[in-house]
Amino acid sequence: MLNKIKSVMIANRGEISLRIIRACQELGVKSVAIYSEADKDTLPVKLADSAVCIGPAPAQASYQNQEAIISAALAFGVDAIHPGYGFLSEKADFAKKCEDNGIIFIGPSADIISKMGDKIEARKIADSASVPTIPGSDGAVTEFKKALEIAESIGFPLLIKASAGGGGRGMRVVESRDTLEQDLNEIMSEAEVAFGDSSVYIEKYLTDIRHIEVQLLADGDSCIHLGERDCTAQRRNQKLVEEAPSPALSTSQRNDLCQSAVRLAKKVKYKSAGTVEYVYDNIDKQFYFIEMNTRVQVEHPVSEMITGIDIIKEQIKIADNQVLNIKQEDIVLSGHAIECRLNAEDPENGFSPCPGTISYYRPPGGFGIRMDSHLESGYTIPPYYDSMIGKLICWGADRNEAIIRMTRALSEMKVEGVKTTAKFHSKLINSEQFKSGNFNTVFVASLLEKQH
Amino acid sequence: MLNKIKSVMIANRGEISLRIIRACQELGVKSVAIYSEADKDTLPVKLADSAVCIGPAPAQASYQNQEAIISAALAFGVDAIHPGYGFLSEKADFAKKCEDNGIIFIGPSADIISKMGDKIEARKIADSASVPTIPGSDGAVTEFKKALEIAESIGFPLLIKASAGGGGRGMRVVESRDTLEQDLNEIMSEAEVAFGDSSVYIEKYLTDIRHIEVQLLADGDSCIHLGERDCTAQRRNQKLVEEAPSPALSTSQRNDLCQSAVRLAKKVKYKSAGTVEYVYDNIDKQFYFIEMNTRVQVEHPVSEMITGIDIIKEQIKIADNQVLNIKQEDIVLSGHAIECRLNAEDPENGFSPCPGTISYYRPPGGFGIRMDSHLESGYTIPPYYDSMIGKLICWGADRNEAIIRMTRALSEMKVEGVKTTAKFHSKLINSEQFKSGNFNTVFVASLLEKQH
Amino acid sequence: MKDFDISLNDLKQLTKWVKESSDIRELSLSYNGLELFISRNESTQRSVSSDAAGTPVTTAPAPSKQEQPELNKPTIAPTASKSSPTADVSVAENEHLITAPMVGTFYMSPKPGAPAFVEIGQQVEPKSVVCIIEVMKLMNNLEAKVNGRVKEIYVEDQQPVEYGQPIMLIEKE
Amino acid sequence: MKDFDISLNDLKQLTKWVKESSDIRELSLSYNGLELFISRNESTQRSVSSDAAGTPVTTAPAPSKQEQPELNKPTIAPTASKSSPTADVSVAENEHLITAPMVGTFYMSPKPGAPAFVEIGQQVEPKSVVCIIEVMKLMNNLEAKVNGRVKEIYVEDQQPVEYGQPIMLIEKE
Repeated sequence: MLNKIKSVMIANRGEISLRIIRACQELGVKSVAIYSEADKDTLPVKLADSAVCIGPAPAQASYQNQEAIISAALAFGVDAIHPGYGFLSEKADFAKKCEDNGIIFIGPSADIISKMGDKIEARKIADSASVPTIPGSDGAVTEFKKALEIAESIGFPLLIKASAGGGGRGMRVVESRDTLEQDLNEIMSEAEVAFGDSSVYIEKYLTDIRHIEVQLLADGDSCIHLGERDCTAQRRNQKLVEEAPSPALSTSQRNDLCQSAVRLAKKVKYKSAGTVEYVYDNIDKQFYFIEMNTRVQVEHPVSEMITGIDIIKEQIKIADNQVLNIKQEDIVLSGHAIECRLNAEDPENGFSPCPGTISYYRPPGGFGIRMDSHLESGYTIPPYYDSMIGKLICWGADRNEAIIRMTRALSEMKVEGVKTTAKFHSKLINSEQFKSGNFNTVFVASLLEKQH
Repeated sequence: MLNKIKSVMIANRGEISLRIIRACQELGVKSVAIYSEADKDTLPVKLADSAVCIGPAPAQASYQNQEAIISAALAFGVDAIHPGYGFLSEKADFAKKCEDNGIIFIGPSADIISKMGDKIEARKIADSASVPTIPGSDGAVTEFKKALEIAESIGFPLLIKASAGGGGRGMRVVESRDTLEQDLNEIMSEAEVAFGDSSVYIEKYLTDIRHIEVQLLADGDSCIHLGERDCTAQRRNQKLVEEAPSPALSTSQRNDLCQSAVRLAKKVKYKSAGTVEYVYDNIDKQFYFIEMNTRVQVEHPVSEMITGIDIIKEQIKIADNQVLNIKQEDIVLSGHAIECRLNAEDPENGFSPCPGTISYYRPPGGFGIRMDSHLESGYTIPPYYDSMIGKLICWGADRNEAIIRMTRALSEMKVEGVKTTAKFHSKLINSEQFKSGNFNTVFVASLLEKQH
Repeated sequence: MKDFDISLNDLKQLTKWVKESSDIRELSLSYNGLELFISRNESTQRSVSSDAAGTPVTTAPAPSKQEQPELNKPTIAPTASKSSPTADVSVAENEHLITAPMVGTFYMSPKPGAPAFVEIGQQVEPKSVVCIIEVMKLMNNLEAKVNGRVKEIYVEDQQPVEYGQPIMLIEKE
Repeated sequence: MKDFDISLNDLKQLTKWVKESSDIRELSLSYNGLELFISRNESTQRSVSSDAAGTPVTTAPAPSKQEQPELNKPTIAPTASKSSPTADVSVAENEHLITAPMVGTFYMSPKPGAPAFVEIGQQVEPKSVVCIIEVMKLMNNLEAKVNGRVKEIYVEDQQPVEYGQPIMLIEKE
């Protein structure tokens, strides 16, 4: 089925390594897992067509060791490297090394990775593609009069940041017009004194937001979207629960959002799977671009479940230089999907990680259930990497069925020997606020507070 | 979510018991598993809200023991009984006993079960609903002249059966018109001598057929279909692989077929989930009704996977007297699904059953995979019941992807300690003939012959 | 201290016994300088020991049909694994355990309000009726089967019983 | 204290039994100065002994990039679980095992056609270069680190090696 890629080295571990191995096997491509000494007895190593030990346990010496991975790819003669997520997936220099060594990097070019990895550059591209960005000054403003003008045009509350500031210094939220002139005056003066530079950035200050992102597939020429995912349920900026479609968007908002993401990708002739991230302001019902992720994401299965599109297989086919053979009109969003990221963490104890041995593991099953996990009975979670033990994805004909099915699956699943976040997830998705669909990024924190 | 049914006793075992328990849990209904002494340590018993031992291992004394089950339902105070498939699922007298004891039988009424269980009666109903039946005489023909007339109108080859015959006696295939008069004459004379009754049935003799069935949901008033399933891959009349949609039907044929099934169900005011079975003649491209199954079938997940409808939940809601809230126009057939019935059998040794202990079990996973199974590591397959250890259902965007995904999943799955049909299934679905979609009910037998 | 002779064969027998006893997870033995420790996989022994299992269904009285009571709020969370009905009863040599020969409802007396067939401490003969199990409105008398004295009654009046569930213990005389 | 005679053969039998009994997870035995401890992985217990494991990746020569060879037809069936790189090498007290300090390609000689750095039986000193591991076109010399004699060379010239893979065994002198 593939032309150039006959073998893929998976430069990752855990569930995403397994996910990619499965995609390779379905594409008829040889899968070569890499593993650190800490991971030698894991499911990806067992299920891959072959496996190569690339270094000792610490990630810097193994999964983040670019030299070791490129060397392994060359020595073992693979055609392509899939970086998964995390580790080297958004390192432009690694993509460059692959390119330089004649290895296909399954992702966009090094050039696009670095362009999109630069927030200021990315915002400029977004602006040029008419993708809404958070209203604010185009860069630093030096003149008081100009700053006042911009601030008045943006509306309130707004955020003033000293250009030379950072880490919270030289930053002020302005709640209303009443204090604008004085605030602006003060912060510019202070900045002049403190940093010798009075210039400021001015930005709309968003207080009630959701996190919504759009999944894209692009072959460098055409680009389609697979709808959006809503990742608003976060704890300390860590996504906990993702779902699709977003319960916040109307059909026309969805269409606008997704079209804007496609415009952005087309602007840079994007070529791979990718995600455009937005904040959605619950108050003014507007979405604003924040960044583009140039890799496959943890939560990609949520989009797979509602579209039937295998994102990893499509991503590999694009890397094989194939033309996208799915048209936008072929994509039908069907039902609702929710993903819970299950971690070996103790929710009763500040979510502290609980590495250890899983004495017994029983995945949940049945209609609409997908458990992407590298767990097995007897598996020992090593202390070197993150604490995610798997992703439970549930599909339902509607959001309500998806929540109920997830609840059923969470209680059916059995992970013995370590503490997990399963019960916490069950509480979260069954909270009145989550069920209502009406919440923002602070919701999980307040849920946790209520419990104490 | 349910009105009358607050608790359901599941009068079955194994994977279907688990399937129904999951549906009950998602409906917020208390599930009560029954079990024989041989099944006490099984997954359904562990996962149900409660469980009742109803008798010793042999099925006659437990799962087929109507008195014990009704008594258990009364003593433990459940509102409804779900019979699953097999065992008591199509016993009209059991449904009657439930009705008489004020227990809701999750299935159609005893009256409909017995009506549809009578093949001659069912054929009459089919005829009256303009559902095609295999061309033949309407019952027994006594006069030679009349018989000749009917035979000539049906076409060749045809099958003549002495009314009083049976078990192969008094049966003859007539290949062409040349021998018709003589054959008919002979068989009628023979029947007169042998049974004292010369009357015969005459029927078109189908030599190249597929088995196709239509899944229905009906609430006694309205009725919808969930498309067809193709169960042509059989061995000795045992279904091995089922898929949906059928690779043999055109859209207009599919529509005709499904509409005919709906007509039949409406004719009898059918109320439950049900399946209308047909043979499809590869030669004349016509379908003919053979029987109606008034229960949920082993292969129902295949339809669930392409429609997103949870058939068991809908069936329970219908039993709760709820009006079907899905309209025919809401049903979209999406992608392709295949189910392999996995048995603990030795394909190298005439498919002889291999009961025993499963020392290690790893279900397959990933996108599009559903494993409905009651297996666990350490589970012992008792010798008392059938040898099915689970059903592996794979969904793909098209038939090709479903086959590839099934192949991948079959090899990923691990069942150690007993022999299984997994590898055989892999061979079957990857045979040129299966892949072509162009085969008939004899296909598996010839595939097996080729191997020897 | 008395010596006892441990041979490899003895060890083998011990380990064989561990292997066959499905509910042993760990065994450690220390004797005269000999130390043996065996630990088994959890996955294959999980649902074995009776005391570790959840409340047996047998002791959870289910509401009778007639009352149409509010059932336990249907929980999404499944119950713990069930122990076998006979799990928590041990029967000595001189005792006879009466178990339910069929699933149904247990009655201690011939009709509501009437005195119980037997009480604890009561003398019984083989033909003594000790209780009734109702199976689909059919009343089935259970007999003591032995000469003896009623030692324990495990089920309360009008409660449902599973097949094989311990009902009464008779001390043989 | 009574002695009992444990022979190596007895131990072998015991370990064989453990190997065959799929549910034994750990066994430890201590007797008269003899200590035996066996612990098995729960998940991997199916493929425990190194000889039972699949062909280690280490011995499966992968084609080099340049030749663009026909790779093994990509099979849908995954390979058996891999053994750890060091699984099949045992190192005695007086021996020194040289393992690959990084994943790369193994070269026995400084350039194609040149004589090998060392051969079996050859005397080496701590600073003797015994082979090269190529990592991204960078040639890394491996030294013997000890005084001794080359006893075994496990890898063939120009083959890829994993991190930690045994390369050479030096008998110390």
